[in-house]
Amino acid sequence: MAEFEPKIVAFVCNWCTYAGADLTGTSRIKYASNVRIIRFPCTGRIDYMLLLKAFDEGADGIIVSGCHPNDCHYTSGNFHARRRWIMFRSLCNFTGIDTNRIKFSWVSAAEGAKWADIVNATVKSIRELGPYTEYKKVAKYPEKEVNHG
Amino acid sequence: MVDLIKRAKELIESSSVKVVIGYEQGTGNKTRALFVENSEDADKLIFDSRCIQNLAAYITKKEIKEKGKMAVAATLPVMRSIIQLASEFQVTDANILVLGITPESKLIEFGNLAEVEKFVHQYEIEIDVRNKEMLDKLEKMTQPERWQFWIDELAPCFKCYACRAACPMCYCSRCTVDFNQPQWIPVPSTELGNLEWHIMRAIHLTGRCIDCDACYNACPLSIPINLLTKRMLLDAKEHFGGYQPALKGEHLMSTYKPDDKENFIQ
Amino acid sequence: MSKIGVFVCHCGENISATVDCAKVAETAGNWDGVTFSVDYKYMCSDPGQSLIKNAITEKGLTGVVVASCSPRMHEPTFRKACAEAGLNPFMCEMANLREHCSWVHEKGEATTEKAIDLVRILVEKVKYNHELTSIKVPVTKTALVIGGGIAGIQASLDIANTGHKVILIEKDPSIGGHMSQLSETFPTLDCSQCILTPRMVEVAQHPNITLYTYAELESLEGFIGNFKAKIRKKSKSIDEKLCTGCAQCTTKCPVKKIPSEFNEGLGKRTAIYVPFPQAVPNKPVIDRKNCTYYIKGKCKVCEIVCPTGAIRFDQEDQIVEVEIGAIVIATGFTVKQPDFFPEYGYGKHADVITGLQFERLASASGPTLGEIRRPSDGKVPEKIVFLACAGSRDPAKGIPYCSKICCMYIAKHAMLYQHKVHGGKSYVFYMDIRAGGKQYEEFVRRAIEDDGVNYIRGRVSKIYEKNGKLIVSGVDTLLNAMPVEIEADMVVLATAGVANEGAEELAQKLHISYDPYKFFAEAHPKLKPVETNTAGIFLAGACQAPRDIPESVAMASGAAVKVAGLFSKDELTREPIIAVVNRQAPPVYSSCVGCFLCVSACPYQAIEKEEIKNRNGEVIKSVAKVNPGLCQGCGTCVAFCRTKSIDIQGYTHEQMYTEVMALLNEY
Amino acid sequence: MTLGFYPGCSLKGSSREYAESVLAVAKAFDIDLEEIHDWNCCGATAAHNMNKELSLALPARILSLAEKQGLTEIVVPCAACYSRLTVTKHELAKDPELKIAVTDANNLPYTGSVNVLNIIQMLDKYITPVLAGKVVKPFDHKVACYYGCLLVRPHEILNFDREEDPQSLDVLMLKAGATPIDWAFKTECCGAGLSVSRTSSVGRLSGKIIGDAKDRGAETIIVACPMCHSNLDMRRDSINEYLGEKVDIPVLYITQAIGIALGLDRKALGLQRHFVKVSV
Repeated sequence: MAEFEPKIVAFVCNWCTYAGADLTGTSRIKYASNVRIIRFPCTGRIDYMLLLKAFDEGADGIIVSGCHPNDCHYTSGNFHARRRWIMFRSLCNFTGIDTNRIKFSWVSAAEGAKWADIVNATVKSIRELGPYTEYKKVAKYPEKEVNHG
Repeated sequence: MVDLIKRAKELIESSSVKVVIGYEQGTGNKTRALFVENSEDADKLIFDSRCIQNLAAYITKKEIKEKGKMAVAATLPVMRSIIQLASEFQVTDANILVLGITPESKLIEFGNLAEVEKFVHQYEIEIDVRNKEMLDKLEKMTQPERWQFWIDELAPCFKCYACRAACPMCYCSRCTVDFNQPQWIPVPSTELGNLEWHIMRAIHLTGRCIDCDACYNACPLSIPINLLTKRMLLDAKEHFGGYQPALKGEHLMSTYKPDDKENFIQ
Repeated sequence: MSKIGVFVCHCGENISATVDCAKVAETAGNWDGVTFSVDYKYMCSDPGQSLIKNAITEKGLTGVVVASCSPRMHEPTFRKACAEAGLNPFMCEMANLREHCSWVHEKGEATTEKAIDLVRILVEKVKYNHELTSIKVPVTKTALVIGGGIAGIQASLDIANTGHKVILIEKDPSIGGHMSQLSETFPTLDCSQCILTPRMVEVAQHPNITLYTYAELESLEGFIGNFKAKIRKKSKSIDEKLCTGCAQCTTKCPVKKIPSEFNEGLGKRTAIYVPFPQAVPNKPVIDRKNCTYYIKGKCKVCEIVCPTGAIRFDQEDQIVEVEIGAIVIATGFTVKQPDFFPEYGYGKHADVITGLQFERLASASGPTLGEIRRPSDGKVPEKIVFLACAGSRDPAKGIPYCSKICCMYIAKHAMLYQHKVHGGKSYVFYMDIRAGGKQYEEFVRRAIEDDGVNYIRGRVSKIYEKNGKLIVSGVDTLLNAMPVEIEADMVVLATAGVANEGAEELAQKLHISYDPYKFFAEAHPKLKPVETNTAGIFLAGACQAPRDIPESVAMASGAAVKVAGLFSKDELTREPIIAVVNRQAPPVYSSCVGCFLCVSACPYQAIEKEEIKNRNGEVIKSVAKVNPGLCQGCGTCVAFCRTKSIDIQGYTHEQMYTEVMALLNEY
Repeated sequence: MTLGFYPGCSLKGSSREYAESVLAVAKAFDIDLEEIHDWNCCGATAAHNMNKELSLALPARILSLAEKQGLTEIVVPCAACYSRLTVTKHELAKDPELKIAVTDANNLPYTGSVNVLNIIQMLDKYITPVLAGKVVKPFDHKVACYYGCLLVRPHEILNFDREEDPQSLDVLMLKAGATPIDWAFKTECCGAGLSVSRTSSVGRLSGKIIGDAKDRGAETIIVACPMCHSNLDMRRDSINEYLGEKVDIPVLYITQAIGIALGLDRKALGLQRHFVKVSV
């Protein structure tokens, strides 16, 4: 059987992590191709509902990443985001959503190598966890069978 | 509650307020909200330990607000709700008079919301023992067990939104569930839709919920959805030192501290 | 129905080496709403852009997705091309196939699959794009310069000379800053005041410069081109218009023993004082903390002696509101004091002084009139020791960085000492000699070779006093780490240059970032050294990091050019990536319920209250409103709003939701 | 009241007079010092250069024993022992894995609940507040308080006094009626590590300390560390050789000086055990 290839969605801010991932590219650092980046202006814009939607639609893992504290292009968007993440993650944990599948990180525009490391580490850990069948089971309407494979 | 009836009559007769919101005997052994608009109705006012409905849920209702200034027979949770609503610009001294009922069932009339705030701040919001035990029990479960617990608990929910209607903080004219461009939350009461609805509600109440249990009391299926907000209450305390509704308070989730601590961001 | 064009770029072989570009274009061509798709070798080249323009006009495209490099690279290029072909530029999106795909993955099906996914996300997004118009904002052509040291002076003069107005504020009673305290300057040994004071006078007399001394920034709001600043003019307790600077008051003031800030505590001043004789403006202020009248309620000697009746004991602070278009921050730095160093006696030895104090001793205008005399008893030191890196490059002291200016000024100090005290002996303890700069290394060699300064490579562990001497106990690492003890008469510490007290507070007022040491952060360490991350705010001099005079001046001129560039336009265009609170038909007006929690979430104070009124002028509803001039488009409010009443153009709910859906659903 | 007591090896051997004076002073204030049963070496000097885990396991065992004995606060008069015990508490508190390893090695539970006091802290906490009333014979001498290296360092762990120019002994002696002098060698190395192997180096290092104290008119040197004491007292011949003169300033433990001020029996304070005759 072929190795399980997890679907990973990355929600990143435009100014730090998106630029950091650009740097990974210009530095030609290779990383796993399972991740798809969605660009936001700021981590402050990332709606927690979108994270849930990603799981709904079949993501096996999620990366959320932005500027390091004090480095936010908008001064404090990431501080607001951090506070929300703390509460959201705790609520996920409480409702039994697997928080091991959501990786939060700070990746600056200068941390191309760190971006590759984050992606690789996430892909590795999600691969070990396997497909998020638990969520998928309830996500699709009953008539649709989840097919993985 | 002779005092309450007497005061309600005076207020209505003197036209100081247009409506007094309190409790009356309902069907069976239940009490229900009473809206006193003339002095005869005031005789129906009662107050006892069964009066747990959060009357603050009515004060943001258009139909009530239109009547003019209101007085509310407010227990501690109701007073907390009023302060929180005031901090969110939903109620002001101009449109409310608080007839406070202390935890000792004494009537105190407050001159203004600042006095209510002062009174409310004497008491900390505390989660009762039974729910605390439940929270501990859930905490000790494994993640898949907790998942199953909630999937099972929420399975019977048919999205009647009684929880939303009973909650004083759910005064939004358009709730996220009513938003359909995009359709954030699936309309049918599927397992997923139920879960998302309750997660969303808990997040929206984080930093605002004053733990009155109105949602749980209103739920026709007695789903323990109040555990979600209770958990958020405890987490707010653990991570950010907790919160109290305050007229000029800093709202927990729309503010931050540069040194907020977490241990999961890499 | 959307008509979308997909343009897949090979980028030479940068993309096509690992991604099957033809397959990407072909697959995209089959999607709903895609009416045209093509791959091409260089999409950013002229023929490539023509390809896009032609497709727009010929196929009547309503949206364009260019799948090529990072939007951070070529988004402006392709948006411009679309605009030239008559398509609203904001209907163009870019899929990042190069930096995020071809360069980071091996050749293979998975890589092409990912490329297809990346294109699809943007194709679905662009279906929900709206035509947007860039925002035009006017520019107020007045600059605010904060700090009147050499950097602030240079920046003010440079901007003023381009014909624009400048408001210069300085917290002390006189401009001049640290440079006015210096004796001579390296590497030429020309007199600091001789080169500085003409500039100070020029500032005071320049028709385009308004100078507020004894003034600080109270608050700032607004954005590039349109700032509003409140300036607190601290009360000087005199009427500046009447004061002639005759100095009767400063001569007669009975409180004469206040340590002079200008002389770094080595000299004294009066309670009503002018910091130094060449001060600009040359008018006194009353130091209320030390004035007998303010402490005890009587005295008023100054009022009695003042020939013009200029003393105003009841004068209050004044708040001046100004409108400005750009800001140059030139607030400088400060140095650590000896009491920061336990190993050097917590500041208890009077003859252990800072480099800045030595400047005052060596200065002809200083307390000793330029003779090197030690503070404790006024004796000329026969042996003097200079310690480089006092605090600097010492992580244990929390200052791991190099203060940069000390190597040079220590060489200068030692040289000045040797010139002034014939037969005197001077020693320098150093870690490295960092003399990178024009004529700098030569200058240090001169100190060592011509003037006989003894350089000892090693650190000092302790300074203590014994029999009237300061025992400097250190090590010589070039002599096999032999302990060295020098019985000195005076020790000069090159204490670390650090950020000003209050730098953090100022940064928060200005919404700019700062580094861990509270120095203000430049926007890019190499390519944007004078810009901050806040548009329209620039940096000059040592507020950004320790800087010497030539560097501070160069930075100031650089910042001035940035300001002049900004002022060369009558209006600025900004991307319309801003938040908007929805408005609906009555009776709803808006789904906003007016809880205003978004107000505190907004980093820019861009959210205001709007009252919706009926025909009779009665307020029906209070709702949030985003000020498009202030909003910078972070979207923090959008994710926060419970009723989803705020949305952000370019990253709307629908767009972001669609992107997630497009990514994960099978097509 | 009762406090735990960890004497360590020095107080049982070369510096018996330190132990005697500590116990005598404690007794004068009705403080019962309860020795930790079955205590072991703290591992000073050698262990931390050889094996980190062992160097922490040794002091951890002492602390575990104290816990077992129900002690909440222990007095550790020897500066080296104090340093090792405090460092161990710090290291184990910040590294839970290490704590498990060490607990396993000792096969004794360790919670880190025992408060460790050096002699100055103990005096400060329990004796200073009531000292004035009990002084019968003020210690009216010029004293040089010598802290040595271990008592105040590393500051970030011990968080006690200031690491350069410390003050706590001076303040205590001032209260006992003495005049502490301001001098330069309070924390200078006495050469303890070379005490046996290179006595000539000790002569030079300790010589500088004694020399400065003498030059500034000290009549007594006050210490709170057995190593400091043995170097400054026992090695006086080498010191005098280095100084080229005979210096006979006595070196007293802080508890001896306080004992004298309290009018305790000189023999109970062990004053007769010194090499340099205690003439004060």
